[in-house]
Amino acid sequence: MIPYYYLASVALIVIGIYIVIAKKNLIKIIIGLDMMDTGVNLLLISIGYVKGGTAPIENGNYTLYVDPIPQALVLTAIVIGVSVMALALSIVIGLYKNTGSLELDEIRRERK
Amino acid sequence: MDLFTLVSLILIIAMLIAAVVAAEIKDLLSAAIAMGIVSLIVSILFYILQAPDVAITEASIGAGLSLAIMIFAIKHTERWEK
Amino acid sequence: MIAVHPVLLIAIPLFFAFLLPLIGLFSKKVLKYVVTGTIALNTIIALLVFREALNSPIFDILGGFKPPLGIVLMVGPLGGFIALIINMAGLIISIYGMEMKKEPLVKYYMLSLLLLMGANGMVLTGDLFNLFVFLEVTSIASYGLAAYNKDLKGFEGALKYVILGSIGSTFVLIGIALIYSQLRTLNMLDIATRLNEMDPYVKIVAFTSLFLGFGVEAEMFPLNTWVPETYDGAPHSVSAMFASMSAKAGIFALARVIFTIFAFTNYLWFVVIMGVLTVFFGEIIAYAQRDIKRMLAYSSIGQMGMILMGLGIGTTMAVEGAFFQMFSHAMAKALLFIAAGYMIYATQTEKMSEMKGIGRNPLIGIPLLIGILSILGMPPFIGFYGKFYILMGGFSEGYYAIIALFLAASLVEVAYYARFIKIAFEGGGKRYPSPKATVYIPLLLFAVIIVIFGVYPKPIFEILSHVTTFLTGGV
Amino acid sequence: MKRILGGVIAVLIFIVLALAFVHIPFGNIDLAEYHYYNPVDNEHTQDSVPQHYLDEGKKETGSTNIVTAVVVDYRGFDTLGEVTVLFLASTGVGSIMYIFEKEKRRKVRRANAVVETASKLLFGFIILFGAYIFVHGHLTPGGGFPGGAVIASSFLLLYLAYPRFHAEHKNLNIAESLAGLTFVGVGILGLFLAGYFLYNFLPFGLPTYLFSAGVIPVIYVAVGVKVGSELTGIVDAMMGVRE
Repeated sequence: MIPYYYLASVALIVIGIYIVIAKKNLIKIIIGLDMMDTGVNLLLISIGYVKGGTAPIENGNYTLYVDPIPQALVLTAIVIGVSVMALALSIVIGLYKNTGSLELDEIRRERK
Repeated sequence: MDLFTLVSLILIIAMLIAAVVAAEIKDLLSAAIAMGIVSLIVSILFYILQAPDVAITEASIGAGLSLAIMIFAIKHTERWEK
Repeated sequence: MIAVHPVLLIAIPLFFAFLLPLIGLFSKKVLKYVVTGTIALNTIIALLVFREALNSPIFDILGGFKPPLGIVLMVGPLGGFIALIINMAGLIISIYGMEMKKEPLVKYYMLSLLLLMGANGMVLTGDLFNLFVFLEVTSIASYGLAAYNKDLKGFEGALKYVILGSIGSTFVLIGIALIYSQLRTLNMLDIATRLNEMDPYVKIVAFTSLFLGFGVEAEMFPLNTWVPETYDGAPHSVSAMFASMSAKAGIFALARVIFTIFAFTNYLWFVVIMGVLTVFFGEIIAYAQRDIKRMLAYSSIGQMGMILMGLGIGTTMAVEGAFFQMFSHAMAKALLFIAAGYMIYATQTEKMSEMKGIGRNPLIGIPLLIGILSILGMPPFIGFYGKFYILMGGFSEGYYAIIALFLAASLVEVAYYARFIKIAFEGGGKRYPSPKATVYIPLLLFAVIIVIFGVYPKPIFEILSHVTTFLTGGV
Repeated sequence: MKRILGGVIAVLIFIVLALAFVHIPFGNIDLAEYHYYNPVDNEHTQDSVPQHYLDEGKKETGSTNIVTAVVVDYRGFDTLGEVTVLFLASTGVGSIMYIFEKEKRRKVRRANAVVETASKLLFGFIILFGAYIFVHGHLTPGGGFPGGAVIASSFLLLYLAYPRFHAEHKNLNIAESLAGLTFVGVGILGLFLAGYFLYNFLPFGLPTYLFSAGVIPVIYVAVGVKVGSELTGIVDAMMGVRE
């Protein structure tokens, strides 16, 4: 059986991909990108989980810890995700100011 | 079924429902807020998975600030998807 | 002890990029000289690093922890060579970039320095996650630069790039997660040695994810729809940077994934097929283009496909050809984009049909001709060796059908460039303003490099003799 | 049409990834059983990377929080790249929003007196809280990134409470430049003093004390200031769009 955490994070990634491919609204597409990022982050953290382990902060009482590396990677990935999102949103605002629309097909028509 | 599994399953189901809402709803503001809820639930899941550092970061950056930025962007553009 | 630390190639641009806003507060005029000076310094360091890497691979340990505990930069002869190409192209393009007038200038210079830094990092790093971070640095700098013109075309191209780039980086991260979950390490050489501990199915999925992810930056077939619009909408100097810096870093990262990490030999046909599709797609659509920058962008896709094919064929000869092609494409495409920038400025249009007689001015015409002939693979220029070696490698492996497609695509390439040459050197055009020094100096420099190494390619072949170790999983 | 295509691709990717994750255990892992190979000395060890961090991290970096030790010390170079990514994002947003800023300011309704006073009072406390988070990054959960985000949120509060509020771009730029220079400077100093970029050259001190873990607190303060000013810059650029 596949653990449900993996299934949940893969489902988040896949919903994100679906949004990006199927939707035509730019803000929706960016929501989809953000969802993909969140899904991958959850995936990484679930990979690092150790049953019965505690957070990797050494206070002396525990001996079993979860894997610290995925947590470090996810810290990086979260910040990268928010950076990409901010930049993408500002590009969307720029497009809107130029065309007055958020729909991909209307923007394409505008250019011709 | 122990407490860990129960709580995780409930949260995961809530998260997936919020994700589907974010995908399908026509009101972009609601979609953005649903995305914020997904991030918030994910940050609780991080906490359950013993990653407090990441949970704090996801809650403040992923759920808080990125939602704020998204709302500004919606305010400067349009609220409804066609 | 190492005499020159490769990490300086990353630290110096970063330091000056952080310093630029402070300098910008005092004087905006010195900014361009600071940037060009920084890249010149970087090129010198790249040269020193490259000379050292020729003797033996350099491992630059960061933070004082032995890999795989800490991050390590590993520079082999080929990595040093590509880093040198990137810095050299960056230096010459930065001379052209001095012409940039559009505000906010400080941000333009910061973004272009950081694009250089990201490309350097992608080439030098020896850690898989670090490669992802530098991929993001490069691509986010590219998104900002692609939208720099702030018109409809620029925004549209940049948005397309953002969407595909984010999907690509998600796939890279999935691949890293899969590898990490089975090996609990992120160092490339560590992964390579312990690859057989992985489940075969997981291995293939991880490889595919990484391949698709880096394929976005390397302009591979189904993921390259961003290329024409982004190149078209970006400022001219930025298009030159994309073609010669970030695309080269992307394809080198791809080569690292294929050879250093996975050392696959039985899945390489997949790479060849993707490569040949890319070539075909690029060249055929390029023929139909009427705008010069779009044509160059599609032609760039075609060239990247050729490099990918060379990597996929996987014999020593073909991979040598692929690396040669990286060099020649970086030089010639940057030249052509800069020339295109001047031509668009002089004729006030992007339509090729209205550029009659633009090449009659020798300062533009001669470099333009050299660049085009090199792209087409004519003998005395560097483009010849790359194409020839890829072809020979394909023959020795028996990929006859693919070679036929490759030749057909090359013929199409000849056709559309010949059409352009005919227009450009036709008589009876208007009089055009003559180019400024910031335009013709970079053009001449690129042209000189193309001719010198075309006539005397021996040093390059000496460098490329290290391909054999690269193919067997060395640095 | 696009919906069907999207659905098909999504289901395909789901199946491929789900089949891959059948092979990966969840939770039942022994971190000590993955033995790494050291490519520089060319030796196969009996050590495992995550287990090494957990066992030796406190000794080798002086940080009680192992995640911080990994983020700032073992993989500090990634963090430098990450800070650069955020810097790039704020630069890019500023460069794109540049043309929209000069248009005239939008008229906003004033918030009421309660909100104004309360946010003025809270502002200092939120900044203090953010500073607490990043100063104690090596002892407790948290660190430069959440701390910086908290500081940015205090500015966000001011933006929402006072329609005329405007963070000075110059000061933000100076803050983020200086913080970035500190980070790179610490790295280069390590290169000169010990031969390794980003080497932890300060004394570690006693673990669990505030002044411990060498350069980790220095770097985390720089990261906190930088993240705070950059996120504020992004918020400012996004708010600054006038209609």
